[in-house]
Amino acid sequence: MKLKSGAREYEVEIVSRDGRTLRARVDGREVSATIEELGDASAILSIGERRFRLLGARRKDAILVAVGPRTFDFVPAESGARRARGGLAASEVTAPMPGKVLKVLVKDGDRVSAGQPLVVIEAMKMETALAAESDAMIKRVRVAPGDNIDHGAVLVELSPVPDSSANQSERGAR
Amino acid sequence: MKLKSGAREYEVEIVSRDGRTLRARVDGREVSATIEELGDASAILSIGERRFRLLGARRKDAILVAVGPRTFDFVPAESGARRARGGLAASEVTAPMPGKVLKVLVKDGDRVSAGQPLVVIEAMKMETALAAESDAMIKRVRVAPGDNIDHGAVLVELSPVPDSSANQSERGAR
Amino acid sequence: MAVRKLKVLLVANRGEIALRIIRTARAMGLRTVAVYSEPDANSAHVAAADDARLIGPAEAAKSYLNIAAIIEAARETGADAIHPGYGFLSERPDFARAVDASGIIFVGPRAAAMAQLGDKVAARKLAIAAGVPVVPGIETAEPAAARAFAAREGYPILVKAAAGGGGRGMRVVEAEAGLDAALEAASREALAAFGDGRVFVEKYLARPRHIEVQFLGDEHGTVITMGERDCSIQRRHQKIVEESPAPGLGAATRDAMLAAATRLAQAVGYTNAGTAEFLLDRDQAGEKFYFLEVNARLQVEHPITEIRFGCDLVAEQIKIARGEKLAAPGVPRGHAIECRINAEDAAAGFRPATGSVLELRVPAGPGVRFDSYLTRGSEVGAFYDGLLGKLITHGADREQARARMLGALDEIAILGVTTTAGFLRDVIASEAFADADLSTRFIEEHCSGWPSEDRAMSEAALIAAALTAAGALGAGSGQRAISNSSGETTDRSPWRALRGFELWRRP
Amino acid sequence: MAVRKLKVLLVANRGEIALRIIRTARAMGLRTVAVYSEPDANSAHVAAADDARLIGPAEAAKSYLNIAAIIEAARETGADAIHPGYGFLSERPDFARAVDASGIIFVGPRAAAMAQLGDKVAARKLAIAAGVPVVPGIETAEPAAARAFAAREGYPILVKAAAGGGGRGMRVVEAEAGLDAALEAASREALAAFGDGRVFVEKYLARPRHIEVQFLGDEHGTVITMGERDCSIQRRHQKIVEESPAPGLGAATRDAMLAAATRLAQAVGYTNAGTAEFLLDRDQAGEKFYFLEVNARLQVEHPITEIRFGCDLVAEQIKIARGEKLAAPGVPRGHAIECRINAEDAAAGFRPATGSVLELRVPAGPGVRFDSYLTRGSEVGAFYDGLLGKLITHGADREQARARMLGALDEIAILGVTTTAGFLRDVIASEAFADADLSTRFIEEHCSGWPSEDRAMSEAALIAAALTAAGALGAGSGQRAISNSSGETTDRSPWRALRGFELWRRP
Repeated sequence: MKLKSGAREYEVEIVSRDGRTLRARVDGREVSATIEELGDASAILSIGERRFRLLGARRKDAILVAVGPRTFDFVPAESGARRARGGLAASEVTAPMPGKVLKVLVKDGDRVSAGQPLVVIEAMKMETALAAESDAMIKRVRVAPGDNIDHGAVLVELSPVPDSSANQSERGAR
Repeated sequence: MKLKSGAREYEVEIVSRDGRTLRARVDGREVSATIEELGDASAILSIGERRFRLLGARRKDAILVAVGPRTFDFVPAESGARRARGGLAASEVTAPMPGKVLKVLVKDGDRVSAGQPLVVIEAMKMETALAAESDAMIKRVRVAPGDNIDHGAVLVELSPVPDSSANQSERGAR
Repeated sequence: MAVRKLKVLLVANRGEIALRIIRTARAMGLRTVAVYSEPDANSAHVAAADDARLIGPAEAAKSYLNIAAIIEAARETGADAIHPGYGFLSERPDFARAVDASGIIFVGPRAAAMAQLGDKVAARKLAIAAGVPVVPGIETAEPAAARAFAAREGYPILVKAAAGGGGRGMRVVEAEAGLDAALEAASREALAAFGDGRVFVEKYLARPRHIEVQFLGDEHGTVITMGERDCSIQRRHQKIVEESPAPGLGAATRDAMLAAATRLAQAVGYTNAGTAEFLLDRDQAGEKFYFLEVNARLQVEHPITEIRFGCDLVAEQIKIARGEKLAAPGVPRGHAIECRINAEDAAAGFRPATGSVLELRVPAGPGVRFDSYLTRGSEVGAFYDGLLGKLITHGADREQARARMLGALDEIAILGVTTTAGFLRDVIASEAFADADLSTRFIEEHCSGWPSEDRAMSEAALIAAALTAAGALGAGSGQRAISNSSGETTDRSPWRALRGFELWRRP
Repeated sequence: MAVRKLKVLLVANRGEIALRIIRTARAMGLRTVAVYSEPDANSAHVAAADDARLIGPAEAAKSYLNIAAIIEAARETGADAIHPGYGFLSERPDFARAVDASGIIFVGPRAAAMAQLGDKVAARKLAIAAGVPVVPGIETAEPAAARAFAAREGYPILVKAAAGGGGRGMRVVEAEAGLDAALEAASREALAAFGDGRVFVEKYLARPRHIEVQFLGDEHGTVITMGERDCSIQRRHQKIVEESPAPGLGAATRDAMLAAATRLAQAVGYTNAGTAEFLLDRDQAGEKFYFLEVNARLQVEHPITEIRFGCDLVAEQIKIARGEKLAAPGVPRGHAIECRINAEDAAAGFRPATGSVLELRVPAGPGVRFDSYLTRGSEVGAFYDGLLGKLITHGADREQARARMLGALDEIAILGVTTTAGFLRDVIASEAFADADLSTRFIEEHCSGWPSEDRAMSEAALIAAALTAAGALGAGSGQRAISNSSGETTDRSPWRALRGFELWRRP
């Protein structure tokens, strides 16, 4: 199965399991491990000398796993953030968490460059600036200061920078 | 619903619930309480000045509840231990837990009186004597010393004492 | 001994601290009252209390900062005292006054002392008067004056809120270009957090340690100190790892800090528990410490002091509030460390995280204490501070406490909301921490670029994801285990779900 | 300092003690190896260790008592030391010898000392020689001799196994009629439990307290004691509540007991951790104590000593096994209490209970430690001792420790296996315990007929049952809460299931 975590994509398949011996293919690499199930629905996975305690849970929008105290969120690659189009890392800027819009730093039609802050939101009393992941044009600003926003809400729509199609396709190819 | 815990029978119905106010009928008594659900699937039930933390779970053979650190096992009355017949508290003596039979103290056809030990079993390294709950005849002994027994296994079958039908019906009436 | 009756305690807070206060009050035989906002109706502190009152909707301003509603709840429930915990109203003199005015005991310092110490500008003056060294700075945020000060002292400079604490409304300004923006943002944050937008400016020390002193004062004029805590490891000026004693602190410096804290407390006739925070600077000349602020409340990290001194600071607060006389502090023992488990993504600049807790494994064992309100099913929203729990370990020495912390962090698993547990594990495991190379720049110096690439761990995570997708790991498999009472491992094995390697589908 | 290498530790035990030992070994930087029987494959101690080996089927005789399999597991995993925990092989000299013979370090006393102390008859002689008072008795169980002794001393008398401990193979004989049966049963139990059927007979003290002394000895001849523990509250001669210090114990008596323990340890050149158990009798003449036995192993209740002295006894054991020299004990602080949560039905004569854990809530908070191997889904079988966990609380004084214990017990909920938690709660809450009216007859004197009728509680239980039947409480409702990530309380509310009050049907 193809999984996406943040911007990165991975591919993983469980090839076989024979007793405690588990074989998997991770991004093309063969990985063999031993696994012990535990009574509390977690498991111990040993890869070489390393020993990891695994726990997993499914949520409608993601697969969550814990490896010891570390946690990882995965979404099926095909259901992740929209594919980059015309050099856009994403065609929208969405709210990473519920909160309130403090400031909108751009307006429709602006041209912005990668890393430029677009919107400042406040959540848990901390200010967070949301920046463009790539050069882009502001297609539409969908929020105003003071708006309360839910997790995942679209704040700004982006479109490709018109006169850069050449290096867009390059980007697309990367 | 009718519930049985050990030898005792109870009847309970949830009459209504309006917000946090809960009304129930317990063994004919009206009980009104307030209830707060908690995020961890438990609840706080207040009856008068008392405040109880409740937790519940269902198992194929019983309903288990915790009231604070105390726990209670209930079985639907109709599915509990067989009704007493002819003055017998039970028509069988069953294993209260998995273990091993150490001694059999009776043989088929013996007459035994209430409280008389019939079988000695060992579980968790402790000896436990299983006694007759009422006067009875030994219909059939189904185990021998050394047998490994599961929870609920029938060890001894009992039958009523022939010449006591009179006070049997009395008992039945009680 | 007690001069006034204190039988019913209302806890005007939420989360781990509300639960922790209720546990102590319960052990003292008090009746406890919780207050809660709508999203907290199912929260653990509500369950733990003897009585509970809804005080408003999610927004703190309408619930946990709603003075009228809280005092009304106290009246309704017959509470004769209110403990504010930390944060929220804990350092608001108007709240302390309103509580007094309602004839209810406020478990904390008097409003006057609180006001004096809570205003950083006034507190600075107080420190100077008490002969406690302060960091060079100016008591205004007027841009021109700030620019002039910065020109004189040189960048970086620090912009701080006059009110409150906890790093909110704080900004480091590296160069003149950022000055105006920083003043504005700090003021806005301060206004939002404390209802007071005043900020001021001071010299930013390059690589200081944050060391603070716990003190207690009673109504009879007694002031005692209970050692120091090193809280240098911070992100965004907020502490995430604390320990006591402060490793390698010179005995003379420690004594001077304890004495300075005592003078500060005496200068305002301080009652109840408080903390004097200092910055420690080290140069050729040796250790120098500067007054930072006094937090006129119970500190988040108070447990490391409790464990070392074998005391219960909340119990002490309640006894003081009853008018009892303080006993001499016990002899401290061993070393204690606290890690704050926050709902944040350490890999994304500690961005706040939210979610509901789907799976939870908590640590235990000798020398391990975990103060948390989390349960399976807990909802972590964006409304409040993201502190989920405090993991505290104790040892005969620092190394044992550190090793136990490492082991305890490895036992933690929280699924459903991203936490700092994994990050903290690497902090505690780092050579820099093992060597106690502590400064407020610890995170940027030693943890930038976290997490480092770890192929085996990524593989483990992906395999875990595949197993979870196949229903072979986690709640699903757990539920199978639980709904089945036969106990035969084969029956309980979720692996059958793997036959055919069904792929995960979105609902 | 260490005279021999100890890097990989195999723990030849299961349950809470295996987990507890692994946690300390891990904190000392050791690699840990667990061993397990088939039904324990999914158990917590297996998860916590760095490596694990299956050593046999459920029956202890073929797994946890299987010396060959355990030593083979140690060889396979490169273990250079074995910790036996308590119970199982911990007091078997043949095991200690076999471990030595394999060139592996045995973390415990030398086989010779163990043999001498493990044989109660020999230990009695030793005590007499060391000038330690003993209870009148005879070193045989020959029926005629036993009858004669009983006739001389009067009933009740006590029949005890010569080997082992923990109350197994022990019988109180109230009258001559029961004597033969008791001798037989005790001998049979002893044979089953310790592979040694010898029993002997002694005077049964009417209302004694059980007080024991923790001691440690190293290879350099040092013997230290770490105070006493009162373990008077027992059922079936097995401890269920322990505390330290022993309330109201005279200073002179305490000193005499500590000295007696030291003499006993020195008399056999004892190394590692051990406990000298005494019975305390009180009459007009004052306090008198009698030697009971020496347990040549770590005691179940060791944590209350650890907490008071701020030490880690398992770490001390490992250091001693390495050949290190003992440091002087720390100064004890405060009061500690332990409650043993057993899988037993206290309302049915503490009959062992079994089952799988469907729901679990564990206590926490200041001064609370819970050593347990339980997780949701744990299977509690009939194969082993029923100790599920040890709840330990600490306080500045006994009353604070007691109040914290009460609060912690109120936080526990274990569904799926009947436990003693509810019973212990009432013990701790009882006036008799609050007044420290302690004796080995505590349970029969104060808890007979438990539980007393409590109508409100019965009503709560029945309402809970009805709600559970309707899927409105517990795992069912919890799962709904968990499978739903929207977090809206209305969505999560299981109450809709109550519409129409569906009745529970058997599957």
